[in-house]
Amino acid sequence: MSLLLIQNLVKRFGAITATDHVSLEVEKGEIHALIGPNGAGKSTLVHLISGLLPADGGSLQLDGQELIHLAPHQRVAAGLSRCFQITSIFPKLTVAENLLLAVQAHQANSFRWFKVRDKDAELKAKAWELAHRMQLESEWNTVAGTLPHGAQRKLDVALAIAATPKLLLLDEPMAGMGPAESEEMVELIQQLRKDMAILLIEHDMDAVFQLADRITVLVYGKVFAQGTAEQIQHDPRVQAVYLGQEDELEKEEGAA
Amino acid sequence: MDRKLVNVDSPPANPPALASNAHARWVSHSVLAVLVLLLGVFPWVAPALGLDYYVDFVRRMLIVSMAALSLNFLIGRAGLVALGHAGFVGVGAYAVVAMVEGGFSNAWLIWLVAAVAGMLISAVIGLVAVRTQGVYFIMITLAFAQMLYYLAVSLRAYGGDDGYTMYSPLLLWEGTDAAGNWLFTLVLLALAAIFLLISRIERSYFGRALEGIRDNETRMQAMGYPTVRLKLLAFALAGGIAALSGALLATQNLFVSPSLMQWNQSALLIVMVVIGGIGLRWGAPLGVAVWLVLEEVLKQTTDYWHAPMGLLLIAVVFLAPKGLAAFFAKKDSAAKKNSYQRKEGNA
Amino acid sequence: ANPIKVGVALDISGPFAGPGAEIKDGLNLAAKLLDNKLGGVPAEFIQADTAGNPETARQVADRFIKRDKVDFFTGPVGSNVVLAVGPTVFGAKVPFLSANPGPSQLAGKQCNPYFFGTSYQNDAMHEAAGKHAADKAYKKVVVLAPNYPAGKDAVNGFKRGYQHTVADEVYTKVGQLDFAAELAQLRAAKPDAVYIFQPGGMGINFIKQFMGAGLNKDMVLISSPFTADQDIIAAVGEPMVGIYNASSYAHDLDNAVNKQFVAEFQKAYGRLPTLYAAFAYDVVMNLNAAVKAVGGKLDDKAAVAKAIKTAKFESVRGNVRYGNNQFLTQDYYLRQVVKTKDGLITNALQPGKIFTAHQDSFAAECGMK
Amino acid sequence: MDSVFLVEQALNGLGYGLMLFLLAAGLTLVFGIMDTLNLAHGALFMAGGYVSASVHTHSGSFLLAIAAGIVVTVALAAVLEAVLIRKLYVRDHLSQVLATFGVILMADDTVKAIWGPSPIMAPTPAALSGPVELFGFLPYPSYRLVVLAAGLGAALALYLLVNHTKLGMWVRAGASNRQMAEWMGIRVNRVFAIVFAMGAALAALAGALMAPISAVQVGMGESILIPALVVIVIGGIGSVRGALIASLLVGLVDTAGRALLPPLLREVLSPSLAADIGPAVASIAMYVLMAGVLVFKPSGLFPAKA
Amino acid sequence: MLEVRNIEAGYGASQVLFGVSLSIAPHQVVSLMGRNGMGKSTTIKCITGALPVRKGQIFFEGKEITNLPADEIARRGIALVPEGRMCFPNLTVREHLVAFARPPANPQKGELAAQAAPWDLAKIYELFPRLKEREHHMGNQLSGGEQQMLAIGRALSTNPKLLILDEATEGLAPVVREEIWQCLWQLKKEGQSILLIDKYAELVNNLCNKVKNIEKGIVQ
Ligand SMILES: Nc1ncnc2c1ncn2[C@@H]1O[C@H](COP(=O)(O)OP(=O)(O)OP(=O)(O)O)[C@@H](O)[C@H]1O
Ligand SMILES: Nc1ncnc2c1ncn2[C@@H]1O[C@H](COP(=O)(O)OP(=O)(O)OP(=O)(O)O)[C@@H](O)[C@H]1O
Ligand SMILES: [Mg+2]
Ligand SMILES: [Mg+2]
Repeated sequence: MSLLLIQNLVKRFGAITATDHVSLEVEKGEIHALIGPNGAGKSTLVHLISGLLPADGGSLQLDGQELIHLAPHQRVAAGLSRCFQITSIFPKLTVAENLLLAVQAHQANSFRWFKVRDKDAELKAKAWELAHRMQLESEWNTVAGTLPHGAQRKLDVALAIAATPKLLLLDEPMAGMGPAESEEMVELIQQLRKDMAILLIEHDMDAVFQLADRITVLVYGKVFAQGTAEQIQHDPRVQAVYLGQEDELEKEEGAA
Repeated sequence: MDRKLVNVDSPPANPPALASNAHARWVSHSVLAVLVLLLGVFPWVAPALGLDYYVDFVRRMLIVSMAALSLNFLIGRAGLVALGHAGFVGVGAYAVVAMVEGGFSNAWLIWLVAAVAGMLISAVIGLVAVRTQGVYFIMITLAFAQMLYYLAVSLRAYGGDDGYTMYSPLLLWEGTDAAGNWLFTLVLLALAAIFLLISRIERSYFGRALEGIRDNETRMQAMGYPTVRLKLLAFALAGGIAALSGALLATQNLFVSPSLMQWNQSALLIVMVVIGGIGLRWGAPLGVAVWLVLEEVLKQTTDYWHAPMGLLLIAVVFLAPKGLAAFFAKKDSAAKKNSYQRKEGNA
Repeated sequence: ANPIKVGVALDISGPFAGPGAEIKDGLNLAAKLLDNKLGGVPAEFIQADTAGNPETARQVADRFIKRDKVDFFTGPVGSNVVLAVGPTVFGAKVPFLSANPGPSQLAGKQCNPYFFGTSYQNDAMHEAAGKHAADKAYKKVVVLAPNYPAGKDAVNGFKRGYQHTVADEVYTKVGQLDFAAELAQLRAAKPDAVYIFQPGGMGINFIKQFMGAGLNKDMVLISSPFTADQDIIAAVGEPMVGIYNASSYAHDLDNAVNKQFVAEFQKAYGRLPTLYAAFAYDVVMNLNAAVKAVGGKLDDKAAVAKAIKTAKFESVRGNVRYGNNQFLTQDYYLRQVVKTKDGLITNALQPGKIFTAHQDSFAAECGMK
Repeated sequence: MDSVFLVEQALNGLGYGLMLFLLAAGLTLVFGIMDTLNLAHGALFMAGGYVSASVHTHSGSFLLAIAAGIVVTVALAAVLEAVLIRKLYVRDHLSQVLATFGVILMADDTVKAIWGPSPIMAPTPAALSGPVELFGFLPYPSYRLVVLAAGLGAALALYLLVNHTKLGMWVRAGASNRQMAEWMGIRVNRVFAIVFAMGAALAALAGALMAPISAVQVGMGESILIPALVVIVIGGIGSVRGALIASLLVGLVDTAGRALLPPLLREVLSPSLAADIGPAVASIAMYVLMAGVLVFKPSGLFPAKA
Repeated sequence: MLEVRNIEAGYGASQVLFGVSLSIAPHQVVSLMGRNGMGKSTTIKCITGALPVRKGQIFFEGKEITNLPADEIARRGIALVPEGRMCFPNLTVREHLVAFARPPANPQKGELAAQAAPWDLAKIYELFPRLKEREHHMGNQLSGGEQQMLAIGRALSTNPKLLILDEATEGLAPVVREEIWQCLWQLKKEGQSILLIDKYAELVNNLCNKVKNIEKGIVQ
């Protein structure tokens, strides 16, 4: 049975139905891409899955466990973790403190009000491991807010995977990254898939087609198409509403 | 470029040390020790120096500092700007009244009850309050404090607006009143203990989590923190400490009146904390000391004592934006991350 | 010898800054006339601001006693302040002559050899007003007071004097701004008379809005003397004309002491004195007489207290004397706000007395003889 | 309690509500829209009250008094803005509270030094001193009608200014993201100065209009500050419509609490107990309402910034 | 029309720009390329007056604009689509597009600029129909991409002499990206001067008259 099972999920913002009876499944170990025009409801869907927005209807199961009525932190405990479209870290804290917070959420009881956190060698080791994995060691004591954009994105991902989730939700991880950084991010995601399934939102098609096993296309909040990377890539309807014909464009421009 | 983004190999052992302010902490603790010693002997020598009035003055300063400490914890660590803290001070004070009316006189028991009462009531209020953000939180805490105030005003049994006078001091134990130098010493020790406790909590798992909530609550939720419950605990804790200070105040004055809970008392607490320095270990006591001493002095020199105080506030805002304590706490990395940040508008 | 010290806890700022200033002026005038001597001994009046806050007042009292070692205490405007500082002052056996409020507690069960109701007993003014309403045989009377102890005392006092049941008791918010709702209730109730106790700004708000609603045509407005004295008149003006109020002092009382006081006061401050100023003046005169009586020897506290109680002093209220509870028994008069032919708006003493040598109704509960 | 009485009380409630809005109007602009927590707003209110009251007593002309009150207050506000507030826009709310609290302290002492501690005379314009018959059966203070009209006027003007003028858009933009607004070519400082002056003018107007029906005394500013903040918060910070509706709500609830609650309680409780509880409840009604609203809508009735 | 003479700048202690020079002639489209964190956005912050220039000078249309206030520079005709969109959360889409609108500055006769219809609400909605659908949404009620479109529309509404786009196609669906590129081509034809930062090297190279590379905060 599938890892994540979404059925008829609905979210309305006043007149708009941002998520319109969306149903989709994510299998264990797969990278499932979620693409679609701007405003199709991709981020909204991620908010719904992670619980930061309350759904107006539908069901949401992880490993058979119903999550729809759980608070965000309970969903994390259940094995869901996410990144944000707009980088969301702790800009005033150092990288180390950022990572420690992320690790602490799962490795320790945050209601312990007497024991000094920073003395916890285990936590520190875990945080350090994360920093190493993301090649952020050199920035260990840097204040996160002053990191370059790319590094901040990496930190954002690190905060999410600290939970060692069953399913990772990535909302446009390549956003604001140059080609080089994008490549690296692709590589990172390839690494991560060994440990967790991933639901990936991305407008960088090269990345999507490199990574995704299956793709769901959202349009106006509805599931518009679903299938393997190849199927979607060559689906004329999808090309019309979303992919377009970049190669053609370049020809034309070359001419111009 | 051959630089790889991800290392798969296991990391080099023992991570580098974290940025820490151990030194600043050591300094502040020694300062504390010295102060406690100096203040500890003060009441015993004061009469000889003809300063016995100032014993009560200093004791009041200590008690207010206690409330301010808890407020500074709330604002500086959890980012919860509570404009109703005097309400909880009042709860503590009236808890004493209630106990005395009920025929109790054992100070320890009464103080305990007061602190617990403060915790419970602030927990209940917190259930509603901590779900709101920013100015809404400020105003809802104010609202509840005002409710408590008007409740006290119309409580006939406890004197209402006239206040309630206790004619015999509480007892520490048989034959020893909770008054005079004994009370002074107790208050001093209690304050020192709470000071240490709070700076300890700030470094605990709980304290760090609060810090995270202060800086980016949504992220904390998404990382799996029960943010509401964490904030609630902080709120209740602060409420309890405030109530305790209120109980001690009542014990000292043997008099309680609603004016204790007026909204401008809450505002004054915030003012003192900000003067001293939000999120700074010594912010609260310093702010309280500066404010009360100035008030005492100015009041005796001129009828128009408000104006200079006002000038002081403006001066602090521009000359010491991080509070007076920041001057001493340069190295204290806590200073770097203080202050209740206004949310930037952009989406 | 070192000078006599009088601790004066004033309302220089805060809600009662107005009355506070009156009291200050009354004291200073008296002091000036006695060229800063009490019973011939040089005296020093140490003044401090309580901002009308009981906690602050306690600290002030504390300082007066512990640091300045004052021989006498006076000054506060609010009952709650008097009750707050009481224990501290009495504990140090420092005579406390109240220039304004006389809380029922201190007149009755908790009466104290070191407290003196040199001014009046809170309820008495309201009792007098009630008596007046009864004399006028107003059938239907509504009373209106803020919802705090002094307000409740006022209502009870009035009812005691009125002796019939009042048609309605309306309790308002402390510091209320808008009275439209209450005024509507009054219009609906159509009473013969309405009695209000609304100290400070509340009174001003009420009277302005009462007149604005034109209710003065339908019912008689009787107010406590505090809401109908010079300071309030100065703030409200024309609309005040016609209001009745009962008081134990009036600036046009016909006795030599008062004539001199009023003249001096007008000379010094260019306005008519209020009852606050008058009572403050009396406090100093009372002290003066007492110190003279003990020949300036203030060490025997009990003797001093006794002297304050017994020493005959020249009161602006004519002949007054302390009762067993050390509150003054005095006469109460009816005043009405009028516009004199030269356009001055002020209180005019009405013929006759409401009470003569009236002793407040708590004296009986007081243990002292 | 007959229906006429109820109608009248309802009107009183709405009336009080509009009065509250008038008091809150300026603050809605400065706090709600410019996101600057200016406690000194109360001081400006007081300035308007004192100046117009004195001018009125001396000149006898009410209109002149209002004009003078507004002009002087706006002048003061301009100075205040230039030397202090301007530097506070970019600071967090706490700094703003601290500094403007300082201004209050200084203002109160200044007023006391000039006009003395006692309340001062603020006459009602003779023409408006009496009541008028509303709908033939309801005598209503004619001056109040002026206040209500002013309240409505302020509401309308504010709504248009904030939501339908470029100035309104610029100030909202500048408040939410100063840098970006400047990048779009907006002189944010100038825009804010203008809007702050408008806020001051509204404060002064409120002060001038309230003077004849309330006490003009030191500290009159603080007493209106809390209710003003409350209605803004209930309405949703930054929403003029919200502030108006909240004002009316508070007005109605408060009046109902004072006029209808005591008799009801007397039906069910012993008179003395009713006399105790009734007013107590009435005095906290406003706060209960706010708490209640924030429980269900944590950012007010009409959250402007979703 | 824009002339940057090796400027230096940084944030507090950390210097980021160590001498950046570039010039844009009228009707030219110039691009600044470089890895993350090299100082592209910083350079733009300097040009637009958001970050003090520590050394060097900047000229616009012959007049020096070094360290002028940001709003002054904007009113001289430089419009920016900033990194991270920065839409106003409390303004509606429509308000974004009308509040700051300015008519084109004195289109000289015979100039290419004169032929182009000036940017107004209609023309912008034509470019981004999506925005018309969301006309009454608040800035923070838009999807990332919608915000990006809005940011571009907002800049165009001022009919700038120089348009600066910092990663303007970021987070846009491929189709929309195409449209934007076509729009850029269109603007170029209309003679709009543009300074462009974008990661799609190929497309950039096709479009731009000049591509400058920034390495460690230096541009020759
Ligand atoms: N808070 C909100 N209130 C009202 N409408 C909203 C809100 N948030 C999002 N929307 C609308 O819901 C729709 C879906 O938004 P969403 O952010 O999910 O799009 P998206 O698929 O992530 O687009 P993009 O790829 O550009 O990020 C958009 O049309 C947006 O206008
Ligand atoms: N506010 C800031 N405070 C301190 N350092 C900063 C700040 N903003 C940027 N920096 C640093 O300045 C350097 C250049 O930043 P800049 O944003 O100009 O790079 P960029 O070329 O635009 O990269 P990107 O492609 O990610 O936008 C980076 O190393 C970054 O860490
Ligand atoms: Mg999105
Ligand atoms: Mg950049």
